[in-house]
Amino acid sequence: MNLLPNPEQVQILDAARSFLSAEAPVERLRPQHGQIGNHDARLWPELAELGFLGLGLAEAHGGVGLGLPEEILLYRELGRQLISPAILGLTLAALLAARSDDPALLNAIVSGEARIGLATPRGAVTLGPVSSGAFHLIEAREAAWAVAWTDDGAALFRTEDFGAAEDILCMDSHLTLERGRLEACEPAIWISAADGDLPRRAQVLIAAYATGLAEAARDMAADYAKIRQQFGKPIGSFQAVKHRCADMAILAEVAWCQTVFAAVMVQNGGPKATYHAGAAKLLATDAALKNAAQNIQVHGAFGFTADSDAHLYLKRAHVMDFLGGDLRSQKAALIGLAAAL
Amino acid sequence: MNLLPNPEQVQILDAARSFLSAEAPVERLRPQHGQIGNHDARLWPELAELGFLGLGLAEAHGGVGLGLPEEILLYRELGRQLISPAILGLTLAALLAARSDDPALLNAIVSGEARIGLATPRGAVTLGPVSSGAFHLIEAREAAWAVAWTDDGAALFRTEDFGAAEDILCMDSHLTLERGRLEACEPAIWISAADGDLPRRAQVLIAAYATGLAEAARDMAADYAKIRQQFGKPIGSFQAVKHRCADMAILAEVAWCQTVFAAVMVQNGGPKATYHAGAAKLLATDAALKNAAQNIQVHGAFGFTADSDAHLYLKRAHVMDFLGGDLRSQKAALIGLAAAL
Amino acid sequence: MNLDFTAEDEAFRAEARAWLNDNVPRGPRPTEGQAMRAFDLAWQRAQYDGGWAGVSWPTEYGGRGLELTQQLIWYEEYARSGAPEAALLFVGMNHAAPTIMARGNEAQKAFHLPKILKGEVAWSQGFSEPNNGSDLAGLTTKAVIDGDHLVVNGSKIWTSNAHLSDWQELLVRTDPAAPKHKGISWAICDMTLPGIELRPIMIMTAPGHHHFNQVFYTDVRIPLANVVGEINDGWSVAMSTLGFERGTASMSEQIRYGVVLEKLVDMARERLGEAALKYDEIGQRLAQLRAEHAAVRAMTYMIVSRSAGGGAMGSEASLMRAFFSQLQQRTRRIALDIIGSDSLELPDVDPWIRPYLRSFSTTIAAGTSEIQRNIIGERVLGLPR
Amino acid sequence: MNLDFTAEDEAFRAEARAWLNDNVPRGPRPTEGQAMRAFDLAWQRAQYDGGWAGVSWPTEYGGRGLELTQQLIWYEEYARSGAPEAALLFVGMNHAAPTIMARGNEAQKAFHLPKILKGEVAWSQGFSEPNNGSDLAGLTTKAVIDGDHLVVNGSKIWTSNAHLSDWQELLVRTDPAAPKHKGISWAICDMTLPGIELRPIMIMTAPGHHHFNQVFYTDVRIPLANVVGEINDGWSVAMSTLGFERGTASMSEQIRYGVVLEKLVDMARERLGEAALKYDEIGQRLAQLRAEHAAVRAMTYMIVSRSAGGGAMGSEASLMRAFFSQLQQRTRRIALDIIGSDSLELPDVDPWIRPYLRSFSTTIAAGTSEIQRNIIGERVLGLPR
Repeated sequence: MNLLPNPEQVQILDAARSFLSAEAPVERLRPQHGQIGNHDARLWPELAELGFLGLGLAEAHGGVGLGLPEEILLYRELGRQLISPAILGLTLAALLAARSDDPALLNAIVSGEARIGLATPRGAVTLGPVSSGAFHLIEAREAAWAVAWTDDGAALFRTEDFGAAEDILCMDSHLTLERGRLEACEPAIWISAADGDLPRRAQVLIAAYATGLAEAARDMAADYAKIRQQFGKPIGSFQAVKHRCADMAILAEVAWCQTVFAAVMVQNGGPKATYHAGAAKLLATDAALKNAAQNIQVHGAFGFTADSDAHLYLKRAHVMDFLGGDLRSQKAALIGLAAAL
Repeated sequence: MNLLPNPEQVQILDAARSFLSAEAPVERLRPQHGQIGNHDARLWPELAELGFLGLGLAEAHGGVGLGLPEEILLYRELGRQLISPAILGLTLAALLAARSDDPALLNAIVSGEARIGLATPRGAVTLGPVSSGAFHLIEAREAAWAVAWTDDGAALFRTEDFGAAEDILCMDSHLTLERGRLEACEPAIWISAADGDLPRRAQVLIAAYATGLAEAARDMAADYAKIRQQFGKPIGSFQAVKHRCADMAILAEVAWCQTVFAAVMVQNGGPKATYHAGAAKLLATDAALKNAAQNIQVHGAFGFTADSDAHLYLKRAHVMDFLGGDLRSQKAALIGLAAAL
Repeated sequence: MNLDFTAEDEAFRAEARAWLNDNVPRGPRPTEGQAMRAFDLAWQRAQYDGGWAGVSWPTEYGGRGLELTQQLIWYEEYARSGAPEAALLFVGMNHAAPTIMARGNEAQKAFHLPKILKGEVAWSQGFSEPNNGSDLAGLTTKAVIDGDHLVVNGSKIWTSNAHLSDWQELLVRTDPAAPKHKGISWAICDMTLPGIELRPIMIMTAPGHHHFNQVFYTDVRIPLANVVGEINDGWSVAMSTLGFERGTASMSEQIRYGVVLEKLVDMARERLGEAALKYDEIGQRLAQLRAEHAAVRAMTYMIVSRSAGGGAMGSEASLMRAFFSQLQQRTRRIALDIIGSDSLELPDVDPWIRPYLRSFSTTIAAGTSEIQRNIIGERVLGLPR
Repeated sequence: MNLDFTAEDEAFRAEARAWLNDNVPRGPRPTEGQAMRAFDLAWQRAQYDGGWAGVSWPTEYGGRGLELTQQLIWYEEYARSGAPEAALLFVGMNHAAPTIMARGNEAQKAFHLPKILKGEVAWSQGFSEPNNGSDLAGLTTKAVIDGDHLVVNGSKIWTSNAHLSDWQELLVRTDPAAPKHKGISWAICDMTLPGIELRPIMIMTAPGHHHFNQVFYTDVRIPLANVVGEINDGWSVAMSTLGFERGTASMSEQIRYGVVLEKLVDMARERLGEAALKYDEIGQRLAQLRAEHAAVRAMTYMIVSRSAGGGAMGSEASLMRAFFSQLQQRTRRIALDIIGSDSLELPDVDPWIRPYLRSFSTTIAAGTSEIQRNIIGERVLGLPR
């Protein structure tokens, strides 16, 4: 038993961190007067080259042959750098393509050519071999495909399946958002939860990404508290600020430990994996939302401006909360499960 | 419009405060090694003489002819001094006796001779002209009568109606507690909610008492924070403690303002009285519970001992919460009402 | 203790209600820019023409000179009528004008007060500086006396709507050698003076939402005649302003929030069903919020009761401010849980998401919740500094 | 990253489970007094006889000398078996003995360690003083050297179970002139010595519940041979103890709480119905607690992973302690909401109300949550003091 990354995993982590901090600094999202949309898709080919788009895919499918533990190391860094959540579409679509033996699509994904958006339910939907319902399409405007999932399973659709999608400004304005609708539509690929653990994997990946958000907000607050002076000393020396930062550190640690635990459980399979994946998603999005809000407060008026990155973490945390079901529905699901002692 | 006490009301407040602080200091509850039960019934004749047992009764019924606004001033002080909640039995029984024209009982109450306990439902009960169900009897061991109430109305029973009551140690060990049961029992007096506003009055009186608890806990914490030194200065100069005390002050102010508002609304009658009485009960017991817990924390290890009075406020706050329905049921009731803007 | 309004008060309420009913602008208020400025000024002018401008202003300055109770009634009716906030005029009506009334000279009063009251001008506030937010008295923007002018150099920040304002209340350091509270002066700054430059600061609510500014002053020459109070006595002048700010002007906001909450209750009933709401975590939170908003009104009434007869707002008012600023955030937050995943959308007509994002400022502006709790601990409870 | 236990570990787990299954005392543990002492000593003796005493102790001192992973397995199985806490022996096993191992001399080790391990003696801790709780280094109980003895005068407080203990780890000030961390010594105090008097301190859980004591020392003569480490070097000796306390010994408590929570979930399902629980505020809170208790286990595993190979517990462990102390309170609190009005009762067999009341100590004992958050802010995040 060891929850720390092994040397190979540390290498992956280091590579992800150094690539992303060089190629995708958070400042890229801070143009002069606010911005709609982002250019993160330009990163996909480079991430592909580094193997990050096929981390969890078997080598036979063009992947690296690793699994969820390695993927969460990457996703934590993706969260820290606020990379477009469209990457989750790539990861999930690759798994779908691999399981349904679609080498052309697989190749397009693993090479970084494909664009895959996310389709997240607006209210109750039916997802299965025949699918219907209202969806939000996230980061799908320039994508040919979109991935959707519920507890029942995961599906890949053509974005045109969603009809005349309607553009809407997203609270997180660096993401494209559309409303779309499926009417008795057959997905290009459908894998039920019984046949594959994609929904659970999605939850753990979101948890890792959200942990990255929570950690970045914590670090941003602590760094500011060390340098910002009021009343002749750094604000971090005041207990009100110090304890606020300490609470952020606790939440981030809680989120990461549970995410690691869940990643290993899901990778190993077994009956408790659903429980731990749900707990991870719940704790990590909770940490991301709370830490983002606290970070704004620590920054004072500056935290309320678009000049600061503080709001970016808050908005992305809300997106992560709604992806795969918000805190309320996560809790409802978790209390319905058997104990996992 | 004026929510401050008028000169006559200030007189009542001053009289209550000076009598209670002289005759019923909180230290009376701090014997060497913990104590079961209390001797507050010895105060009833003196309180009667000062008119406090008939404050809200018409003069024709031997009372002072005032109302709920005056009674909450008294009850806040009763809460501060942790007077036995049996006093609520006296106040409610007097109203029941007055409305049913029972001069003998009325006289026994207003003179301070009678002992009246409280009967509070354990789960769902039927209260009405024929009443059934399981109850807790509080401070009823030496009483001939006990008052029970629900949203449907209020009733006076003989304590023997509850069968062979079973003694149980109360979490708040200064109160007697028994389990009892009514089996298709006719109360001595029954007044439905439609015929009288006793349940609402009870809620507001509990709110006032609970506000007194919240204020006493706040004052105890602030006083301690001024004198207790650690690291060479009073702990109240540390923000962690200072802000804790500030939050206690906010909660107590919230509770008192709403309680005063509710008392006037109930006294005036009208459709919004139920809403405001419920809000007062909810906020005041919430404040009492939170402030009591915070006060223990401010006192550190000392706060965890029976040598400190801190735990007394916590335990009494729980009793007040369960009297007339706990926070959970108060909230369920409040959200079901029409808006009161 | 009573909630009885006098016959006179009730008549006043009826009059206010009737006037508001007939005159409140029905279209949506533009949320920024010149359109917002024009809207707010026009609505102020309409109130002035109707005899309703400056309910708290003394009659000698053209105000209505209402007692606190009637001010309360006005703000209740104002909020219930759905009248717009007119936030652009807040500084002029509730900071600058009261300060000029209290400490200004006759020329300053005669020139500025009527313009403010009639909705001819907008004011902004030049107090906070990049390195001094919570610690206002540490400000460093420098002004030296040169003949009959102050020459100002430095920078202010978080000046709401400076880009839409004609005048500014400006705090400057006129004696750097004095103790920090003793070397400050309070000046009226014409925003068209040469040497003033603005840097717009966008806020987090939505892309391109311009609200704050940083203001740079380079050799800006303000006539000494525009100093309010004595040179170097500006701290005490500013404190009289802050006291007023925390007065009655926020009442309508407190009352308005009760209406906001009831919309949320209605939405929750529709989404979850009235019966299911009882023990649902959303229903339980809404019930708590209902009780808390009821208490905010009770606290407002209590503050008015305490202040009636001319007494100043006590430090107890700080309890309500601290409570309300957090309550606003809780109220705005629950909207997202009720709406669910459509919260990701920022629609053009947006009663919920932008206001939610905006609510992050309530525990920062006008004193962070940390500073407010210091004040409560020290001034209300007497805890040591 | 893996959760794979080796075959050896799994064999160890099976062995531990089997032994616990056969040997855990089945009757209820007395909650105080000599009966509790006898119970705890007997259970310790049984573990010793079975070869399970001192799982973390090195084999040279008669312990089992387990690697951290196997300690974790032992504590998991211990908690799942329902084995009693044996809190009376906590100080001896987890504070005093490790300190003596680290800093004691051979005579001290030979005399005390076997007695502790075999369940022959109970120890208490004489650290806190009436005026020094959070500020431990400010202690003032004085000891002067007189020949080959320390002569101790002063008072200690919050000494859990001093009335049931044979020995005490005692911190005294031996050089009042030195800086406060430099004049302290760590001594082994025989609780039967003349001049020691106890004042029982009752705790809030129930009437007459004796747990704490104040201990008065009047000219108590402790042989210099009982000083552990050097005279005036007691602060560093004490710090090594505290480090150990925060080690593995609390694992079983963390695991036990998961079991407690599941009892609450069962109670809630029974009272409210499984379907109704989903969006009920109680169900939502329980789900949050489930996730948090899962995380506590994950955090424990992470701490073990970080420390494996002999590394010290990092300051990250302080995150788990601060989190868990508050989580205990939240877990205990929800019991009352589930039980409803019967929470007013303190029955003789009481799995819920006394433990709830007792949980108020979790954010006070072993460093208040304020002190813990100072430590996190300063040592984990590097914020200034």
